[in-house]
Amino acid sequence: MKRVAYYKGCSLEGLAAEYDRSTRMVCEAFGIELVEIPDWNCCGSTPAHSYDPLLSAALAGRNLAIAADNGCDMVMSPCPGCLKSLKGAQETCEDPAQRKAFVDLVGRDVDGLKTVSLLQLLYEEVGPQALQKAVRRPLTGHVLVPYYGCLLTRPAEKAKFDDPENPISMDRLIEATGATVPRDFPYKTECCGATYGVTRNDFVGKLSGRILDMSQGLGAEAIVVACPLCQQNLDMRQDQINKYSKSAFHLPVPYISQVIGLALGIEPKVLGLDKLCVPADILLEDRSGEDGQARQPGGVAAG
Amino acid sequence: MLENDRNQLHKLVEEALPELDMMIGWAESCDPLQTTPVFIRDAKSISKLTLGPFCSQNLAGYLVKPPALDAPPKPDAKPIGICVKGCDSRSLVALIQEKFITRDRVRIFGIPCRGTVDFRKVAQRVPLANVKSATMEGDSLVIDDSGTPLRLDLEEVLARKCLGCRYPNPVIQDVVIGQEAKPRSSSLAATYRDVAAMDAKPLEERLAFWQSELDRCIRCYACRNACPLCVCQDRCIVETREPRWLTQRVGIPEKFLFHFIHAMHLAGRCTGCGECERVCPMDIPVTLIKEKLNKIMEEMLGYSAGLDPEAVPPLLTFNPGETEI
Amino acid sequence: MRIGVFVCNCGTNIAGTVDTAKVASEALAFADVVYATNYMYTCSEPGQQEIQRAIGEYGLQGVVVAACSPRMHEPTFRRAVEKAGLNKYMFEMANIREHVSWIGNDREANTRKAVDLVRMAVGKLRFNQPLFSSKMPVNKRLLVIGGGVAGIQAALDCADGGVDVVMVERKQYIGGKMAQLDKTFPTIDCSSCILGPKMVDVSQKENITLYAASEIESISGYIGNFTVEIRKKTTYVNWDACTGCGACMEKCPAKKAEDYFNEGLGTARAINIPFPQAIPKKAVIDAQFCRQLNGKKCGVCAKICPVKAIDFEMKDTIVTEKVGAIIAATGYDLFDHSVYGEYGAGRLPDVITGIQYERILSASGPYGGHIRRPSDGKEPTEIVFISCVGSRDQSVGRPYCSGVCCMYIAKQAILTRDHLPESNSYVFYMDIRAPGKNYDEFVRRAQEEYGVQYIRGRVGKIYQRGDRMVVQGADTLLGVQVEVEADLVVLATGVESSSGAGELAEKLRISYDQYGFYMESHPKLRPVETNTAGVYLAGACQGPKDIPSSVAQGSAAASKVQSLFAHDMIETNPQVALVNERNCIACGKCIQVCPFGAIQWKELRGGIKKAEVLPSVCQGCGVCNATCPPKAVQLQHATDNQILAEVNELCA
Amino acid sequence: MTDSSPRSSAPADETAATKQGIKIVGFLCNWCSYGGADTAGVCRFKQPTDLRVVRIPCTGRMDPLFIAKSLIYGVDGVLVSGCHPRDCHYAVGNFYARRRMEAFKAFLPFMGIDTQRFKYTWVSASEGQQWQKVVTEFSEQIHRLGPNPGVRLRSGDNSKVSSGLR
Repeated sequence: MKRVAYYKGCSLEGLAAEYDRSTRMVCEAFGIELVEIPDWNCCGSTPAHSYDPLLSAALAGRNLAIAADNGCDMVMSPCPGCLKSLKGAQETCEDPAQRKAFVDLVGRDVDGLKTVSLLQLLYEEVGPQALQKAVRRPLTGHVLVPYYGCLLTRPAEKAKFDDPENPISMDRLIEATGATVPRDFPYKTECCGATYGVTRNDFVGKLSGRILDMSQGLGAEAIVVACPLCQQNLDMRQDQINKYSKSAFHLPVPYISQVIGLALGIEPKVLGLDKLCVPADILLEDRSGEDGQARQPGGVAAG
Repeated sequence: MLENDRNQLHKLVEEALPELDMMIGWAESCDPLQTTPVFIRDAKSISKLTLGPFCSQNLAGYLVKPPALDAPPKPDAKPIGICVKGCDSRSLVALIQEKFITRDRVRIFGIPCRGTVDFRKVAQRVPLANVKSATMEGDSLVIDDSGTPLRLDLEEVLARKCLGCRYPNPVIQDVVIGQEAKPRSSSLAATYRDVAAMDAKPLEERLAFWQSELDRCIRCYACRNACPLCVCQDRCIVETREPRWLTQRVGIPEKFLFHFIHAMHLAGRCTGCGECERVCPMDIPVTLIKEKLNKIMEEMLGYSAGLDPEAVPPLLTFNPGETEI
Repeated sequence: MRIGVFVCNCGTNIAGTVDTAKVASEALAFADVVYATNYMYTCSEPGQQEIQRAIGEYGLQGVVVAACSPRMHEPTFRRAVEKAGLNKYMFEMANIREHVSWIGNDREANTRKAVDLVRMAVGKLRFNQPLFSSKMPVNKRLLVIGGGVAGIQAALDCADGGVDVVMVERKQYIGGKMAQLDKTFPTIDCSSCILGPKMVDVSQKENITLYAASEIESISGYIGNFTVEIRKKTTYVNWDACTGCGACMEKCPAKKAEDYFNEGLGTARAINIPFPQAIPKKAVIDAQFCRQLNGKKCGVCAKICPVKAIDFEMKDTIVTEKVGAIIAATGYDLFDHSVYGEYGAGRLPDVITGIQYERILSASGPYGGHIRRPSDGKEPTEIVFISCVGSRDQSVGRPYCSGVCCMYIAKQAILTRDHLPESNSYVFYMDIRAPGKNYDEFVRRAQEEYGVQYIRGRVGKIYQRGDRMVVQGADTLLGVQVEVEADLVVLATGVESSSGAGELAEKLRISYDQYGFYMESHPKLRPVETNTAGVYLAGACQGPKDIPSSVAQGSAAASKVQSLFAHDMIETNPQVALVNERNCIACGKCIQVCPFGAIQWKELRGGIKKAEVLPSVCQGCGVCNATCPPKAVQLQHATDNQILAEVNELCA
Repeated sequence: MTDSSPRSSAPADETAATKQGIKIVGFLCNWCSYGGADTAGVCRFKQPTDLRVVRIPCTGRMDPLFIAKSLIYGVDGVLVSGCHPRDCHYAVGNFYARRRMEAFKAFLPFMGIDTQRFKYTWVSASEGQQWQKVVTEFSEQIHRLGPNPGVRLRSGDNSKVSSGLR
């Protein structure tokens, strides 16, 4: 019964509630006890560390300290942004120059804690074989494209997970659910436009548009993500992208936890599948008969 | 018990003497608390040989002092008989290691040792002038000082080097006389107890200690001459003008440097036989200096001197692999 | 003793932060110093004459020059004082430039330090003794390690000069990397037209002994008398019998052997002669792929070989050669680009290296000179070159510029346009490095006459799209992101030290930098010599360089060797150990510790033994001097008295 | 940060060495560390001025007694530097030195001489930056320790200190 401290983060309370709910369900299914960090606070994301890095480190550090006080040696955060802050706090604590200031603010050191993303937790603690055995409703016949985004495996020396340029962990998990993954999806770790969705919406149009186009070109029915911000750009802003690039993409963007949840036979509503902007009903079709054909990477460049 | 050891020695030497060039041993001397080295060539003086806690000299030194060194033994020369206690035998091994003598040059009479008496410790309990005779009875020393006989426990008057002795039994011998002796210490810590005590002191206190001790040194070089491994004798750099390492100026720096030179030249070679401290007329604990280097050699390189005739003293060789020191 | 002190201003290099006049005046106050002055440029001709004049006029018995590092001008000043009739070892230098003036601006402290250093030098000088070098015969044979163009040039120059040369080459053929090239810049003349005749000369000259497919096992000895053990690796073919007819190659059933010469583009037979002009033109069996040697029954080559040269039982043999000098010309290797995930980490078949593209362009290459893509053999129309792959990149530990990539990219782009007139070539570059004669004009021609599109920016990602590749990069001049759909991508992989360079350096006892390039004695004063006397460097083993420089260094090293061999005897270094027999106690410790076995016993009357140093074998390391308890053995010019004198000056 | 101020009021019988500021003697091997110091100079890497270099052919030439004599007679710091192990111009000189220096460094404090006044290290001819770092750090360490008191007795302080070993 693996006990893991669970740092939800603000986006999983708001826009990405379905990511939170599906994460809990999947972890429970695999017997991973998620101990939500009591009285957790903001992870010291961009607004904090652009103002004062030590403040950001201390904010994230406080969460780690509470997790450590609760006897957990591993902290999982589904949101890559929060994970970056948590790892930043550990680094500040280990840096001899700032260690004293950090420990004074947080009250203790946070050495020895292992901080992981949901993807890393599922891949390393559960693993494709265990997932394949636990599948109830295999997603055979569905073609899904794994989109990692820029933070899950980078920077390599800090993330220490999978290959920064060509990760395969999500590919294996999706294949374990029975779905088909195209042989080579080059935009696995290309930028989706991130926070530019607010200020320079055209960037998201071009960058996320390119990802949607390549996915459609590969015959994918959906793009699987593991980051609330990528999901927001690809899913919520899909119609803005269609307006910008005069295209007609209609690709659902479920979270990896939702896809795995479906395969485990968990009810779509419980997984919050209905909360996705682009409806993901296509995933519910039972195509156990035919085998999904992913077309070769080709197709015309968008816009 | 001491008596039949002595007779056994006499009998063995009697048998061996014809084949030997000479027999080096200890004989009683004018001072009941000390013996004197004796060089026996004819049978009638064999009876002079004695054993016991007063035989404190390390006879190995006589094999390499200059006269012997300058004229290497003729090929057909007869071997030299020599009595060696545990620590003396390690000096023999060291001499063999450094090829000052060859193994077949010596006929070794190994004497398991129960510790040697330090006459200074006796002097603290009874004025030396009054001591008429001293004999061993069991584990105690009976002193006749023309008053009531004084019975002293041997442990109280042992030489400092014997308190932490790990090798009372000879490590190399042709024949052994008497029963095995039990080592007084089997651990590194016990043997180097005094060194550890000194290491525990703060730096200033150690400096003050050595300043006052070495201030009393008169540079008589008795310690150097008594040391079996110090073979340079009159060519020693503390006395020669070429090269000019040390002047004859009387000052603490010069005395410090002399003892540094003696210690560093023995680093990795000294077997802790304690001769230098025994002969020092000013009661300076000079062996302590060499013991510190011996401790360093054991801890750093896992090497203790004078045990393996084939081994090479550590500072005369190297090991590319040891990156950790 | 009458000592003269000469404090050099070295222009402002020293005088800038050291009060040289004050140093000279304080030096005059030292005991034994009878003349002291400061001079603008002491190492200049007038400066040296000033020293010589002072020696005569003041009857100086010793000279101290306070100037730059003795590693730089000690030989210069020693010659100067020697001309004035003073033994050149009655001379000391105080380094008040590299160790004083250049490392601090505190004039008062610098001056005080300079005075101390002069006082130390004078202190040491008082104990200096005149030393005289003895003569030693030179074995006028040269060992060249490495058969690349630099090694070949050095070997041929020396052989023409009448020197016996032994060449050792690790591969089965000589010619090194240049043999793999099709054309060379900037004249685009064909590589084998330049190299071929030279390779033939090497094989035909009587006084060159070639050991191909051989490596250096061990090297001992010293300048003039090296003993070299060479390991002749087994080729399973008796080269004396083999005529190079190639019959075995046709019939050999193992067709999938690795083709090292063509950089893995094609496949080769297990028994192989890498290319038609190979010297020596002899077959070699690759034990990894040969069926017979891997336990299966075969032996086809042995059956059909007309001269029965095949011998499956052949073993390595060790040959010993005695030589007087060694030239290391071991060349370079190319950077392994698979560490770059952005360029596909070696997974994309049509992302190839510059040397592979050179083989594709070459008529003797795997595709007979037709440019085709390794993946499907189609002729590419869009070709992208990427420069600085594994060069100028700290993150992969290669911060240096490899110097040749910009030029060979331009060359290959021009050749591409010749082979495929309708093709388009793009070059992603950071800066164009074309410093040689006609080099920049050459690149300019590539841009203007051959329409090669130079894009100033790095490439961020290469990925497969359909059967083509998308090269995503930046164009920093236009300030935009650029995408190029390419059929073929050529990575200009950078130069790095050849594998095994470190082990060979330890055998040669020469030092090398953290990238494995050999350290020259001085970049400007002695560029082709090393700190080990008798060992010289040539070519890319000393650092990345192009063919013209490598050939020039080959000739330079050859001239150094020939000047060494111009005399029958060479002077031994008098800074060797010497035993004062009166103090020697024959303890043998010096003999035990001497790393070079340069000390032996000397029998005196009455069988008394003393140690004795062989001046020709002693290298002057001083370990014996540090070990000798009575200090009977003294390393001349670095005796205890001299070192103690310097220390005493600091304590006084 | 050069400390050229005269030393604190040293007892009367201190010799002239004390009035000249901190003095560190550096025994540098000619092939590597002396070359490294030259490289540091050529690259103008600033360094404190307390170091005085004595050029020796190899660290193998280093008799620990040179260090003993220096520290006993009042030099404030001793720095020994040679080629990295395996890079020695004489192949094994620095291997011999490594054992002798390490043994001597452990022996010094026993005699009451602060072992922080002696440092040995390996710097190659191309490591100018590393040499600057070594010299700067060691000079600061010696400045923190202050002038070397040496082993002379303070005048008039001949009180007997019992060896406590009898």
